[in-house]
Amino acid sequence: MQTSLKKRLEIIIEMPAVPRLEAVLEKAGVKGWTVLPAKSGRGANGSWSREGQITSAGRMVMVLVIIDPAVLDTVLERVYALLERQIGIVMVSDVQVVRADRF
Amino acid sequence: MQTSLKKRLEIIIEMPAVPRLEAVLEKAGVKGWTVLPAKSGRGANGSWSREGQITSAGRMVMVLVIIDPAVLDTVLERVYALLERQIGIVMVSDVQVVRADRF
Amino acid sequence: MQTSLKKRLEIIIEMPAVPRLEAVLEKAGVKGWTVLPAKSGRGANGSWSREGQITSAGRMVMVLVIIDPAVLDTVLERVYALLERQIGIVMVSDVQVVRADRF
Amino acid sequence: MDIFTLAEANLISPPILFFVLGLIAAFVRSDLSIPEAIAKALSLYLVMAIGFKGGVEMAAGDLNWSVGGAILAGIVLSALLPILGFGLLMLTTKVGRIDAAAIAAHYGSISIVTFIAASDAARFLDTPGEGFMVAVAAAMEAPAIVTALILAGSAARASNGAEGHGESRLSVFKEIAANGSIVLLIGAFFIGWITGPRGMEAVSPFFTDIFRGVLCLFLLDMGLVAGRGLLRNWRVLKPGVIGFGLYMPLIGALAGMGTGLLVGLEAGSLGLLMTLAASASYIAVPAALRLALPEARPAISLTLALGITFPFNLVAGIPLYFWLARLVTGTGG
Amino acid sequence: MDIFTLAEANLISPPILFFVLGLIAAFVRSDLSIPEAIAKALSLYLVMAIGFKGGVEMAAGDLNWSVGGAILAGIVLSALLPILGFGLLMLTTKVGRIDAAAIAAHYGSISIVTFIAASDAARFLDTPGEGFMVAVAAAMEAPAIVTALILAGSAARASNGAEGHGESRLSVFKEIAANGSIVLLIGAFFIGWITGPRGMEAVSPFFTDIFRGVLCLFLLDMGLVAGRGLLRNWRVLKPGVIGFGLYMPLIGALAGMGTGLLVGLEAGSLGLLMTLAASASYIAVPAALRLALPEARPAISLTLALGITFPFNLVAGIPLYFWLARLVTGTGG
Amino acid sequence: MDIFTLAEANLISPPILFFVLGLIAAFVRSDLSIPEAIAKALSLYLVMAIGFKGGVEMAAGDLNWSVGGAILAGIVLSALLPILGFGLLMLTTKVGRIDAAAIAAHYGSISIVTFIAASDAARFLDTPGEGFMVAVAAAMEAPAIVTALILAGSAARASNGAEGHGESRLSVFKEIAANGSIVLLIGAFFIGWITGPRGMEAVSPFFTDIFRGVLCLFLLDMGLVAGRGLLRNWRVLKPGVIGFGLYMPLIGALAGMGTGLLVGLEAGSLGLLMTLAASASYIAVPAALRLALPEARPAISLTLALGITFPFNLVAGIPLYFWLARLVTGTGG
Ligand SMILES: Nc1ncnc2c1ncn2[C@@H]1O[C@H](COP(=O)(O)O)[C@@H](O)[C@H]1O
Ligand SMILES: Nc1ncnc2c1ncn2[C@@H]1O[C@H](COP(=O)(O)O)[C@@H](O)[C@H]1O
Ligand SMILES: Nc1ncnc2c1ncn2[C@@H]1O[C@H](COP(=O)(O)O)[C@@H](O)[C@H]1O
Ligand code: NA
Ligand code: NA
Ligand code: NA
Repeated sequence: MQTSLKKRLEIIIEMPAVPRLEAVLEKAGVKGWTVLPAKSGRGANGSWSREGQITSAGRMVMVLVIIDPAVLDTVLERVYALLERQIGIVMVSDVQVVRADRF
Repeated sequence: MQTSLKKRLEIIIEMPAVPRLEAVLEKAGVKGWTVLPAKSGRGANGSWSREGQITSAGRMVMVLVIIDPAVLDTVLERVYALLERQIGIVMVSDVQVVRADRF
Repeated sequence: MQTSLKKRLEIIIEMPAVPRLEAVLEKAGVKGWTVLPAKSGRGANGSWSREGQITSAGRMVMVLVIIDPAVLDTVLERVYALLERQIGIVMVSDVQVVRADRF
Repeated sequence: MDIFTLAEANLISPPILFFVLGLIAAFVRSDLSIPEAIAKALSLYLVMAIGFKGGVEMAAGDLNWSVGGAILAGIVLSALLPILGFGLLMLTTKVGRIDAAAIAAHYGSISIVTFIAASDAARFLDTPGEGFMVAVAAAMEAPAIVTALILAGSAARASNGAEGHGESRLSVFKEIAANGSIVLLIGAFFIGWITGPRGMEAVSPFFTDIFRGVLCLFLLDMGLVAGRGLLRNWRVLKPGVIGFGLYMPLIGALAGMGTGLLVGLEAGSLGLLMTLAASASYIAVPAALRLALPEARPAISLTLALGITFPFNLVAGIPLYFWLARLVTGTGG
Repeated sequence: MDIFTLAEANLISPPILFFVLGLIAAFVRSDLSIPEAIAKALSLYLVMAIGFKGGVEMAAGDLNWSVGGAILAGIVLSALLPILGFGLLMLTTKVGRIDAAAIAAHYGSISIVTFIAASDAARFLDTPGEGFMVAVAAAMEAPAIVTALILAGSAARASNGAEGHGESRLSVFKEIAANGSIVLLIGAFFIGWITGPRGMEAVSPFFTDIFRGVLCLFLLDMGLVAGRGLLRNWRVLKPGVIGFGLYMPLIGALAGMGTGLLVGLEAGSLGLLMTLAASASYIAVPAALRLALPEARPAISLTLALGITFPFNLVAGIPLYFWLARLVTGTGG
Repeated sequence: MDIFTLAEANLISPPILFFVLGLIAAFVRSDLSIPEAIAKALSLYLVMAIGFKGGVEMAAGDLNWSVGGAILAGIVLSALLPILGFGLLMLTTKVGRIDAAAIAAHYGSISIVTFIAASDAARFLDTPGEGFMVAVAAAMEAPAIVTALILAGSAARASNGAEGHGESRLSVFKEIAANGSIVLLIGAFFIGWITGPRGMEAVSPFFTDIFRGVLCLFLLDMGLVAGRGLLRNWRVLKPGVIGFGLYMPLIGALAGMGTGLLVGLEAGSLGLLMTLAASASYIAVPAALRLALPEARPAISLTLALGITFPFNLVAGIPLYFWLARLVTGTGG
């Protein structure tokens, strides 16, 4: 099947900052994304778990964004500007998709 | 450690269609998969969130399938046939696994 | 943007064994990880679903670990030693990150 | 009781006000939200309670022909209303054939939440319906879908392509019938019927006493979801379609009234049948249609059913239907 | 009360019927399902309520030696029943040593949900057990695991390999003792004991009044999970193993009866001890065994305990045990 | 009632004991846990119930100037207490300017859960507060944040950089005001006010009868979360900071007492105002500060508010504040 190369951006970010991240993505012209829940984790800022929590502070989710390699740098820079202040990490990898025009 | 190359298929698909996708995978001889929940998202069909929802329509999950490169094309074609009618996207990437015979 | 290559380890493992996996990771000097929930799945050990369950036996989660390629082999070996006895699978892939020193 | 008294009694009841609070919270972009698991559990509880209570009432009353008549009336309404709805949509709006059929399926089928709210309101308004109306509600879920699939006709068949052939209408019918909320409704109804008042005694603190309070929490969620759905998708709703979401319930209610009078329902049950006919599904039908008619855009029908028709029925429709039902049956003052 | 009256009273009670509804819904492939978070919360609530009530009864009654005797009886049963179970499995089935030990651990330990259902049934059947039976239930959770690990013996030790050495039986014992449901059961028991009837007064609408209704919802879930487990995994259950899942509860119940008579329990508490001995764990033990005995295949023991033995106990076992308990203690008519 | 009787009555009440059980379970590393969805739902229920009841009491009582006075008192306390807290932290600890401002914001704002527990204890201790205290609680949530942002001052402004300019204090204020629990509290308050005692009658089994039982379950969760938070993060808390978490509530309570006396509150309401002033937010403020002051380390303020101050207030503070409130208003024996 005919596939084309895209970039897969994964952003693990603290929950209160998700609306801001979405605003950043929207502003950068990103057409779609998916937010995946996370259960628990550990990092430089300590460990966390969502069990029993009633506040969104100190908890992470993972935002998955498939974008065109052409816009990767712009998007990455803006996302990174946000992540310099909020807790979170970014990863980038390669991915093949079928309907290239959709991303 | 001895690892071998497999293909990682990720299918973000609307929930009501998951049983069909599973039937397609089973028919194609796929041995295993994992369904991951999603929280919210946006795409060409608008944005959605699982918060407070009581219907499975209009919500997505992510199905992760590790398969052998040899069967990728067959599986991809069948999955894509389903996704032409249902809301969803497919991604393919490379992955190394340890026990190659299990996939 | 300046990115550097890391390894992305994904471990789908039965829930009761997660504390052990975390102990293994900690012992191996891994600095961070994220545990993602899973909804259902199928494999050599049969199919499972978290719907309505009150025991953690027979259910999976996905542990995502970004590590330096230099330590991959050590970590992989220890994780695999655990997975030889517990139900689960491991995948390894490449990923680019921005702040290399954090992983 | 005149219509204003009824409307006021309905409007200032806690359940309706919590629904309005949910709408407001959504519109002021509050982050108030009910977790999905809780929303699902609340709906399961309400369905279970309403089914059980209906069954207990069946056990207390005596089984007679009017039950069969009412169920038949429901099936006929569900099967025929989509034709009317489809025709109106094709005539007055620009939505395509497939989308029109999908919307029509929603309006022919019923909203179990609206039914629950109406049952509660009926008690509040001192015109409770009979227990067998639960069975009528269950019977009305599926027929509309079959009609809608026939209406969608060749367009759907073509797009289903080769694989579509396997997808018979019967299988869709089965899928709907095995839908969780319907199985639970019918199951709880039979359990109530079997265990009767003695069974109710044992569980009434859970199934009866806290019912209306739980309904408040659930309608808060429905308000949030309806409000957010509107905010997200109001653009897909053209004025003609919104109009349909407001007048179709009235047409459905009148059809329900006629049919209900024919089979001799009394005021409470008649009000419930009118509400059922007026309501539009947003749990079972949307999910089923994603498989049976995937070409239909879910945003249109879901937003219309949940964002327009549900609030309309809840706030204005239900008191109106019950007022009418009392009027035509000559009940009350 | 003869056994048929008891069986019927049990069978047509709403909790049991909702369990059966869950089974049916699973078998007809309905998509009815209770979210995981809700299922967990329901089980926490039930454990908390049963523990608290037991404690309050302790505060009301007077503490005497029979409590210690009953707890000791429970520990002995839990520690020794796995030997019997293991022997029977090795003799009559083809499951391996490790799997046999794992299954035996489930049957030596107890199912807290079965205990809760039995406590409720006991009230329904007018033979309530005493408050301290909660402590007996808690004491019976862990010993069986230790026995099973000894039974699994060299095979397990070998496969544990180098790292396995760190894994002492004590650590497994600790892990079970820190299991959430046991901590909650014991904690709630002590809280009930400390606050006594005055504390109960303040919380009885939540912990007592709605209890049976919540149990209905929970057993609906158990029916769904048991039914789906059977559908998924019935292939792993050979006839001999299924037989074990049906006669082992009876053997356990008889052992429980003997031990309970020895320590002088009255009818209600005796019925509960028999139920405990007859029941097989499917919350704490399965999770603990995944660590202590990972070579055992969880599909076998879980499907057997939840899919065969639990329904058997719930529907047929409990009335039988209570009928026997009344008979041998000379209680009732 | 002397302070020991009050303290004992508070301590051996089921809600407090379940909180302690949660702490113990966390400390013994039990895997007991309440699913997130349930914890959120319990808190929504409690907020809804407390708001609704407050509103119903408003409808029953008569609206007068003291309500305005109490709300004003609350706003002043919330706006000024952070200055005191900030000064004390800068003087006695080594936390930086930003962290000190963040902590001060938590202590100026209020913990709605502490308020709920205090309302329940107040009833238990026979000194219920007035309905309007719900409005006071709502009014005290946000002002502290604005003060804290001013205190964080130039440091925050610099780090916010170019984008930070868009982030006005007003927008933070709005964000807090649209926070789910505040919208629900105020909304439920107005619904209670509108529907009055008649509305309450319809829903009291849910909102009143089971309230304290639900509170038990919720405080069990709070104990688990507080205990685990401490286990995870106690290292970030230096002794000076822990000290602040213990004496700041007392200072807040005294400030609350003075202000409350000024506006003429009676014993119950005074005790509640003192509790509000003494409590530290751990739902709304932590989330808001992650956006308004992201440089602050959440581990410090959250662990302090939930792990130190909340247990202190719950176990020792509340009876102390109510004893003092009764003393200075000359209430009771
Ligand atoms: N190496 C890693 N691999 C996977 N997830 C990580 C890693 N490091 C951090 N995270 C996630 O990102 C969150 C924030 O990271 P940190 O800012 O390092 O505390 C952690 O709590 C984890 O959930
Ligand atoms: N570029 C993307 N990256 C990640 N997820 C996406 C993307 N596009 C779409 N999705 C997900 O797929 C769903 C359906 O996509 P669509 O059909 O474009 O609306 C969306 O709601 C998202 O959850
Ligand atoms: N090929 C696969 N792709 C994705 N997930 C898998 C695959 N095989 C197994 N899994 C997951 O790993 C779990 C355990 O696998 P197994 O030991 O093969 O039963 C399964 O239940 C799935 O959730
Ligand atoms: Na209808
Ligand atoms: Na047993
Ligand atoms: Na405060």
